[in-house]
Amino acid sequence: MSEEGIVKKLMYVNRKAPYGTIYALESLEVVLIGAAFDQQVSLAFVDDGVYQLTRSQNTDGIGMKNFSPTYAALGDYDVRHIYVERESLEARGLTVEDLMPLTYEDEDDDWAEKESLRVVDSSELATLMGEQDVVLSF
Amino acid sequence: MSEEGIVKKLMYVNRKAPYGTIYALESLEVVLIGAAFDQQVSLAFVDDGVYQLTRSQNTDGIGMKNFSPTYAALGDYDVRHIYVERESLEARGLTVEDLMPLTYEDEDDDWAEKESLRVVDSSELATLMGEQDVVLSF
Amino acid sequence: MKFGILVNEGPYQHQASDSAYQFAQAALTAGHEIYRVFFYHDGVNNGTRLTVPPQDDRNVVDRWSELAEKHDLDLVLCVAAAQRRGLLDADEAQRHGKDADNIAPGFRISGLGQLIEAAIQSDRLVTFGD
Amino acid sequence: MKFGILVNEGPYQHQASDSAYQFAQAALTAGHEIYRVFFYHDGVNNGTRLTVPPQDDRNVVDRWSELAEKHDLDLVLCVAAAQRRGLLDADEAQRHGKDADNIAPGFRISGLGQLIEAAIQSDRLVTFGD
Amino acid sequence: MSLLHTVNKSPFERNSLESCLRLAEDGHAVLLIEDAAVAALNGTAHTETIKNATGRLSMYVLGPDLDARGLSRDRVIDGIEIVDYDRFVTLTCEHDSVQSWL
Amino acid sequence: MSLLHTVNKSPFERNSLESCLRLAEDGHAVLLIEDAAVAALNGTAHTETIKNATGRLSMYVLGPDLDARGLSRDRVIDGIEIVDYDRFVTLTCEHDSVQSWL
Repeated sequence: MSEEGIVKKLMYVNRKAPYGTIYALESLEVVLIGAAFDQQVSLAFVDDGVYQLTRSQNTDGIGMKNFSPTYAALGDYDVRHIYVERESLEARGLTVEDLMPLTYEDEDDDWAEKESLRVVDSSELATLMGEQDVVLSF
Repeated sequence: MSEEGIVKKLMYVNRKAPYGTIYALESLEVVLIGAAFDQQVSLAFVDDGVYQLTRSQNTDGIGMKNFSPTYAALGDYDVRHIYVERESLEARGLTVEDLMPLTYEDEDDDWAEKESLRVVDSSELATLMGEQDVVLSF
Repeated sequence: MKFGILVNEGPYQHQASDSAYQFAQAALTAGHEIYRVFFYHDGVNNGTRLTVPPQDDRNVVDRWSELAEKHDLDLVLCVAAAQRRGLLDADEAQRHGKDADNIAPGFRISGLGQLIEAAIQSDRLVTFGD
Repeated sequence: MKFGILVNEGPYQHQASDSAYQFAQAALTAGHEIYRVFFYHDGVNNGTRLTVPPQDDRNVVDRWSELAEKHDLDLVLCVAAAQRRGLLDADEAQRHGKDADNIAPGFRISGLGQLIEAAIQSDRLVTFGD
Repeated sequence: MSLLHTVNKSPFERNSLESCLRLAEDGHAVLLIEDAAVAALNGTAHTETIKNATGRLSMYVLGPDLDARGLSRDRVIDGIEIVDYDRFVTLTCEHDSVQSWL
Repeated sequence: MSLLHTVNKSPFERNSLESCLRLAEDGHAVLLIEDAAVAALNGTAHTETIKNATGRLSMYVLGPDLDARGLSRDRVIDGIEIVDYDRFVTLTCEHDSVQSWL
């Protein structure tokens, strides 16, 4: 499903906590559909967006669907570049240990399991954002 | 239209700028309808809500209806207690001179025109809020 | 205790309607009365019968309709807010020359006075929004 | 220049749809092309033909329909977002056993792939939301 | 009179909790719901402010909203009571009025 | 590459302008639209931050959004250019990509 050979750098920026609003869930739905288009995809989690990746989400008490397991499946959709802003984590008292492990299997390296998630500081994330052809912000 | 003689202290709290969202306009619509119910009504403008009261709003360029003239008509609806938080004004570099004059005619004082709008500081507003039976927040 | 509940945002986009539903259920279970649930702003979108949510997710609209039927709740959509956003009952549709209506069972459309009345008649008004 | 426009909020509640409309008009006037306007999240609510806004206010939905007709615009509502929120065309209504549909002229319902496609095919994607 | 204030947005994203704390009187109660649950945690940039608030206000957080966001109940600031929806209802009864900071 | 960032919320209400300024690179452009127009004024609690930003970013504000909110164009911070929708379109063309801080 590449579009006449056009390959763009496409970043999804997630800045909102899950469940309070639907943006996190519907952003994920775009990412899953978008994975079929063979673009250079990355995801960034900034500000309250980092709460989307916390472990042990349990929505039984609010009667909503827990969609957090889907993040772990992103590797199967060939989404391999997931950036989390260090400053956002720190302001919230979170570390990478509080987040779900996100990995993919590298077919060029005997299907070794590798980390998709990388914590980057603001300046590195700024550089990455500045290199994008398209930024979809949720 | 008093409800079986019940008279409550009812405050409308407006915290959002106009036009970016509809809350300011639809809050005003509640106030106008509510005026028929003979309750002890007051309005508070806090945070970005103070922008609702600026003079010279002109919406020609954004193609939306300018509803700001309606605030000046609140006196005719017997809405006489309009509080603006001083700290919110100051943080935004605004003074009462930047706001529309809001008045009512006092039938107990030979229909003299009197100010409805009063600038109060946070502690006074906190006291007023604490005395309400119902707070409607927009 | 008699509660009034105000819901200011539509289904799914914001948690407001979910929180209001959980609160309403807990209040009813505790034996309290709900005088009225008033839907204002985008909250009127909770009253459409045309939603088709995913199978594995809750049905926000049906849930309200069912709660209303079970407890004889008064679910009111503000008419002015509803007209702006395309929520109509059969009468409203006819009056405005529209060829369809979309209101869900258990909801009715009425004026803002119903909100003021709920604020006056209820012991507590609890608001859920954005 | 070829533009894609993404609208993430419904009519009236947020300025997003108004800003997007003003931007689209300015782009078309300047001779640019609009590849697609995609409506996502509550943005799908811009596509209902059942709104009855006050006489003295703009009609957000009609304005889009008219702009689409004049400039042959492609206005697409995301199907998943639309189903959650109760926006249906005749086919969707039939498929899901609903007794009414509410989509406005000039809008069509399609998948999220249409958003990705717009992002790829447009020279610039401009998003308006909350 | 004593009011119950509800706040539903993260203090990292919006100013509603800040405004609530500025305008709530001593002895009032504040209940954190929905995305505001994140404000109840230790170790954040807002912890100090919230801790101070517990000295003059009764602070509560809705447990189901903590759980949904994967926020461990063990990390909740001392002095903030974790409540469920039943207790939310009781809190509204125990106070004279409810103010929602939207 | 140079990006055009758009921000549509008041910095008094939300953190989106702050995040935009943190993550926009030197030489990028920032356009304030809708409620973010209030950030363009002199004499506010955010003026100093915005003034500093004009040193490394090209800053713009949408005039029609100033006018709607009764914000006098005379009060706009020096170094912020007031633009109309036509110029908004031109700005998107002049930059390689547009990032909306929602």
